[in-house]
Amino acid sequence: MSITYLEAIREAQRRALQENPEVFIYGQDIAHFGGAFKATKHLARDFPGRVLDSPISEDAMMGLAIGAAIDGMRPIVEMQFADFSSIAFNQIINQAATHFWRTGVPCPLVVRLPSGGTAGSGPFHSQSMEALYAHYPGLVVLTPATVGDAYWMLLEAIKLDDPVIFCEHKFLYYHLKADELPPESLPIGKARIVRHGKHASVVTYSAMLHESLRAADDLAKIGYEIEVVDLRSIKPLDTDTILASVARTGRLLVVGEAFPFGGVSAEVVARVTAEGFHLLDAPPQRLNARDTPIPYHPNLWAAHRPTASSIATALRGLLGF
Amino acid sequence: MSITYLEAIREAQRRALQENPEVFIYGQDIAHFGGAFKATKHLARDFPGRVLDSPISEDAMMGLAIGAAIDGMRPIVEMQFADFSSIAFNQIINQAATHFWRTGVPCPLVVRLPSGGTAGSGPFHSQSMEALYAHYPGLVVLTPATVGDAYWMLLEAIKLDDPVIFCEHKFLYYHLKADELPPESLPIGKARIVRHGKHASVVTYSAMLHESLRAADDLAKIGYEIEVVDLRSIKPLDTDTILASVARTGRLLVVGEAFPFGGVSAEVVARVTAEGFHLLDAPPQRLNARDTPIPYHPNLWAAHRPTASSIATALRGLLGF
Amino acid sequence: MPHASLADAPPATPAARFRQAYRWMLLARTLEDKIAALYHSGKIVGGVYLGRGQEAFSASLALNLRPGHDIFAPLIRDQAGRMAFGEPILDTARTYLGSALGPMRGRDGNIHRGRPDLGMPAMISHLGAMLSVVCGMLKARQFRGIPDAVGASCIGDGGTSTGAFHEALNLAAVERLPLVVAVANNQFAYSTPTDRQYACRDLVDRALGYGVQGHTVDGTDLAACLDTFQTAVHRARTGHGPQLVVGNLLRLCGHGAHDDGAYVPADLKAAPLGQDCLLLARQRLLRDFDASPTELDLLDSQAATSVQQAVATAQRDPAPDPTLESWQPLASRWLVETANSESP
Amino acid sequence: MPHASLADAPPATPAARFRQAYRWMLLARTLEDKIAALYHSGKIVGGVYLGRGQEAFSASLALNLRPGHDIFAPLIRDQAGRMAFGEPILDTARTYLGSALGPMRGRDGNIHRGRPDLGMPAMISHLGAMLSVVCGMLKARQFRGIPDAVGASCIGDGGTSTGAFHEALNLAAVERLPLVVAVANNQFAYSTPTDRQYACRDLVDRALGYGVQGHTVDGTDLAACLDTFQTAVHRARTGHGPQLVVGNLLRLCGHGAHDDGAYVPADLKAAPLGQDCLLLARQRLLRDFDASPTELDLLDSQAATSVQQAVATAQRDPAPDPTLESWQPLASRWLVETANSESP
Ligand SMILES: Cc1ncc(C[n+]2csc(CCOP(=O)(O)OP(=O)(O)O)c2C)c(N)n1
Ligand SMILES: Cc1ncc(C[n+]2csc(CCOP(=O)(O)OP(=O)(O)O)c2C)c(N)n1
Ligand SMILES: [Mg+2]
Ligand SMILES: [Mg+2]
Repeated sequence: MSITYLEAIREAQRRALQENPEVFIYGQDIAHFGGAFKATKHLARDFPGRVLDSPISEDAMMGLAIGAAIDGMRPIVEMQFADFSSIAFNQIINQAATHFWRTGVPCPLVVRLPSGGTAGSGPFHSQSMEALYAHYPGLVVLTPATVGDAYWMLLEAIKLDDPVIFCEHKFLYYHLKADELPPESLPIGKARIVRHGKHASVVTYSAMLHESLRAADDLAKIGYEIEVVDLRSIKPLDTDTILASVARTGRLLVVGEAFPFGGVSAEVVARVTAEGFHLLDAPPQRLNARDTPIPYHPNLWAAHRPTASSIATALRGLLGF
Repeated sequence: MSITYLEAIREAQRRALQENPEVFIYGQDIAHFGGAFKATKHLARDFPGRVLDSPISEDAMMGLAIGAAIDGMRPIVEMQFADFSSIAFNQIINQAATHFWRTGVPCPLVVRLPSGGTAGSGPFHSQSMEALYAHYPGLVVLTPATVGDAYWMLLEAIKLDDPVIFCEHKFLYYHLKADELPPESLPIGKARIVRHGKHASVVTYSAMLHESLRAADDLAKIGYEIEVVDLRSIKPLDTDTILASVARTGRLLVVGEAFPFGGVSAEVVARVTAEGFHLLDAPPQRLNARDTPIPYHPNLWAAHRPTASSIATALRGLLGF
Repeated sequence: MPHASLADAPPATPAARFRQAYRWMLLARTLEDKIAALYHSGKIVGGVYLGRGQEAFSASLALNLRPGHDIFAPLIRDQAGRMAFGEPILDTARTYLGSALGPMRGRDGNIHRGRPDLGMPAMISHLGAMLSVVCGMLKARQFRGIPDAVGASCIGDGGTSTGAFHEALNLAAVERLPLVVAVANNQFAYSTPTDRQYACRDLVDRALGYGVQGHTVDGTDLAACLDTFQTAVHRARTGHGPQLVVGNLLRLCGHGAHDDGAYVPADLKAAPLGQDCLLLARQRLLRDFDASPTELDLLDSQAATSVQQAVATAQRDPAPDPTLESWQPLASRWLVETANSESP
Repeated sequence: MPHASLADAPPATPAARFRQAYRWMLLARTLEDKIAALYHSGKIVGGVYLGRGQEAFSASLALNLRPGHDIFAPLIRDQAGRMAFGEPILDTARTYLGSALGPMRGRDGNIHRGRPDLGMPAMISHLGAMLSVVCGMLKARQFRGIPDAVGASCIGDGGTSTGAFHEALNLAAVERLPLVVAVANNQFAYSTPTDRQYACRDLVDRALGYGVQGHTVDGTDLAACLDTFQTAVHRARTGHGPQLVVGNLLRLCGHGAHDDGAYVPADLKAAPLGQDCLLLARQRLLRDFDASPTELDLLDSQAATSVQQAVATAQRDPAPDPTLESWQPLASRWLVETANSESP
């Protein structure tokens, strides 16, 4: 048996629907059709009335989920693409995120965002929006990079009493497979050392984990041992694990697929330099996408986001410092 | 004669309307009523048909401005509060910001955002949204902190061929006065050294400039000379001026009123540590608002955002390192 | 909350119903007059929004709901409806005065209050945003086996221009939810008159386009409001889907206590629309419902006493203390990083 | 663009007009069949969206506009309208094939193309978002002294559920803009049937609620489409405010070329709604407009040749070169920081 990242997301939803009558799923084309990416295939059939097609109304979809959440349910909203969550932005940051702090009543829901770039998807079907949601207080922001995390983190997200932004990477949907689901996983809020090393730390998440691992392979050929940290959870951010890694290696490169200004990579650098300045043997570096919209053409797209090769180049620069 | 920050914004709009027939203003209650803060008082009377009340439709207001901009006009949109721009978010980041890069046709417009906290304004009338807009490529993001900048930067913003997010601070509207408008100002994209010093650099912007200056006064009493840098422009960000200041002082504190995760302060720290690591004698620090919604009660609000006193405390920590 | 015996059992006769509504209207007016006075004397920080002229419309909606079973999502001019639905008068006083003991604990203020666990969500400022939240609460109640719970959501003429209004009403129609949307068309959105807000003949004409039932009512006429909402709520409760009720009236004050509303034309104030629903109801009580002036004066002084007590209590309440405050935005406390709770 | 002599002078007689529309429909169908074939053979990366079944509705709208004067904001199924408005066939081929020489230079793809300086904005994906942009372009033309320019914006049944649709249509009505909104009700939004999209009897019933004029038309009937849009555009142009035109038809393909549309029920395909407008128009040409089969076959082969030439040209075009690309999102180049243009 083998299971893809996408199937793990489907199975997590299936299990949540099975185990908890408070769970339902709302989104465009997710019922009979099973979703644009088939993340809910057969779920409407197997859980009648609990997997519902919505009108093209992201603001109201999100409002509905919030209302249901504060009234005792645990809704999952599927955005067809992360990019369309811009329409639900107000409900997410101002209604869901503030609800518990303002009223004391929890708002447990999960927004699934099919995120990140794939070749040919262009400016409006490729975005990584974790920085926006992490900036606003009151949201948990998750970015699973492995099949096991896709499964276990989604299950844990559904159990959390807070609104969770669940950034699934579309590139990993079909490309990433595992032989089986691991029996358990790290909890939300913990980063994972995916590869041990001593010369530099790459801190990354989501699809960039895999590019970073390839870059680490490359550098291993020329004798460098690169430690790779998968954040898993953007907010809360596991500063301790990052600092421990930097303590071992003295060098830090943060890699993200989002736009360069602000955001996750800047936050990681700012935390490490504030709390672990003395651990650093070289200036900490960031590698993000370029500061333009995400291009359609595969040639341009490949030059827009970080890749194994540009990560390796950045690492060589960092090591040569 | 004296002129307030708010009046400077009004006069800049008046002058732009006078000088350029392509300029018009669109927003809620801005015509006869002159705007919630009176930033357009008398402009509808003096420029008939060019200062228009809109329905409560931030998405469409922004779309209208974009359409007019790409068709040869130079619209100014007044959001009644920055916080409501969340409804126009999609049009701003996906339509305005991407237009020039995608099509080669410029989209010259200004979105005026009455931003930042004032006592009793609460979670939805106090937000500082510069981090969100700066994260997305294709926008210029400005945060004037002085009467002169409010005037000159708004005039320059209207002349720019790009969409500009103009963050005006509501606390400064009435509180900040100048004897007269300066005859000219630094261009957009340049930071300003507002106070020279040698022991530490505070990099800040908007209303936090004034809190920071007061903190610097405090520290002067105990013998420390604090350099204070006003960013003025968040995007583009004047890294050179920041680095030059850190080169002089060796210590960096970045102060912002926005939420702590990611954003402007993290970006400044990440740039300084990447490019000026060797200049730093102590770990660079950030001071932002707390990571909760912005509280209504003045007691809570005063403890939520940085103040002269908390900035001074942070500086003492930084200097004592 | 739901508290008052008043709110629990809907009175049997139209006369009793009318009288009950009048008492809520009166209490709301008395309270809001006091709140405005506190604002003008500098005792309230932030905005103050009054429901003057809208009490009949607001109270009538809430009186047709069942507290503890239904949902009521008030907006900025629904003091009367809030109380009729069971919100204690103390919630208002405490929230305006920033008491640490109020439902919002000083974290949010003025009209941004609610008790979502008791069926009254706490509005956010963004107009239109509460409608879909009510849809979600109704959906939850359907899932939880309470399909006859009705959800009412209030909005103004200006709020109908928001995309959120449209998406929610359309979604409610598609989901066939028992939603009642009460549009208080008070002729202005802040300073903006309706001709810069919409171009249709009547906002009720929107109903057809969503496939929902529309109702119009003279918002100055309490008896008409009571009847109309009775019909609308009943239709919603009995499976006829969303109901759109448009009340025509005039905002008899500025947008907020800071605004004198000088832009409201005199002829509008003098028109039938500009009549005071509270005054009209009082006259009607005297004329048609056997009320005596003495009795009504007694109600006045009872209302004044309640208000005075509530305000006095709230003023004695402790203010929130930032050093005791938990600066944690998440319900899952173990996920909150300590860094976040450090002082800025 | 505006290029074709075809597009410039509207033909005098209904017959000539019909024939002209037919040629654009045919060209669109031929081109899109080719694009779909290229997609299936792996030559096109990303999405492919076809207008099959919607050509009559789309072409009729654009043929009633004046290229160079009016505005046309197409959506994902408007290949026919785009060409009728003057978009060169090469723009389509180049954008789908990612040519560096196309209007989007490989930066954006497929249906996300336009020539905003020539009155045809380039759509973003977010449904509904183009309507208010057209409002703005119309407002600009009013300011610039071209008040009789009409702006047309296309949308689907699904897109009517967006808040953006509502805000823009309402704003257009308030501003009394000469906007024509063409709703192609093709019975599905991706896989979602209309009963999960709206609950009104007919989408045209929305018109009343905005105070705009509504029109309905059988989208399979070219002559009817031409007439309806002629009326609607004329009304808009002559100061009667926004016009809402709803065309009923069926999407005769999947949502995109990746989708077989298996969820479309057979009885819908067999219903009158499911007829192919192109086939119907061809039959009508033969029956009522003196066309001969030979002549129509000639049109077919002319269309095939144009398509082949355009595709061949686009395939020989250079692809965008990331090393030559200016990675600068701002028109004000001096403001772009060098850091941004460094390689990631
Ligand atoms: C989305 C949004 N935009 C702007 C505002 C600012 N605002 C608050 S109340 C108001 C006027 C509301 O008018 P209406 O809906 O008619 O309600 P009324 O005040 O008349 O009761 C405005 C513009 C807001 N709260 N939300
Ligand atoms: C705001 C938004 N949400 C979701 C999508 C994803 N999406 C693209 S096309 C489509 C269906 C559109 O249906 P309709 O408007 O009826 O147009 P049609 O495809 O039938 O021509 C959806 C859901 C989108 N583009 N924009
Ligand atoms: Mg109103
Ligand atoms: Mg459709």
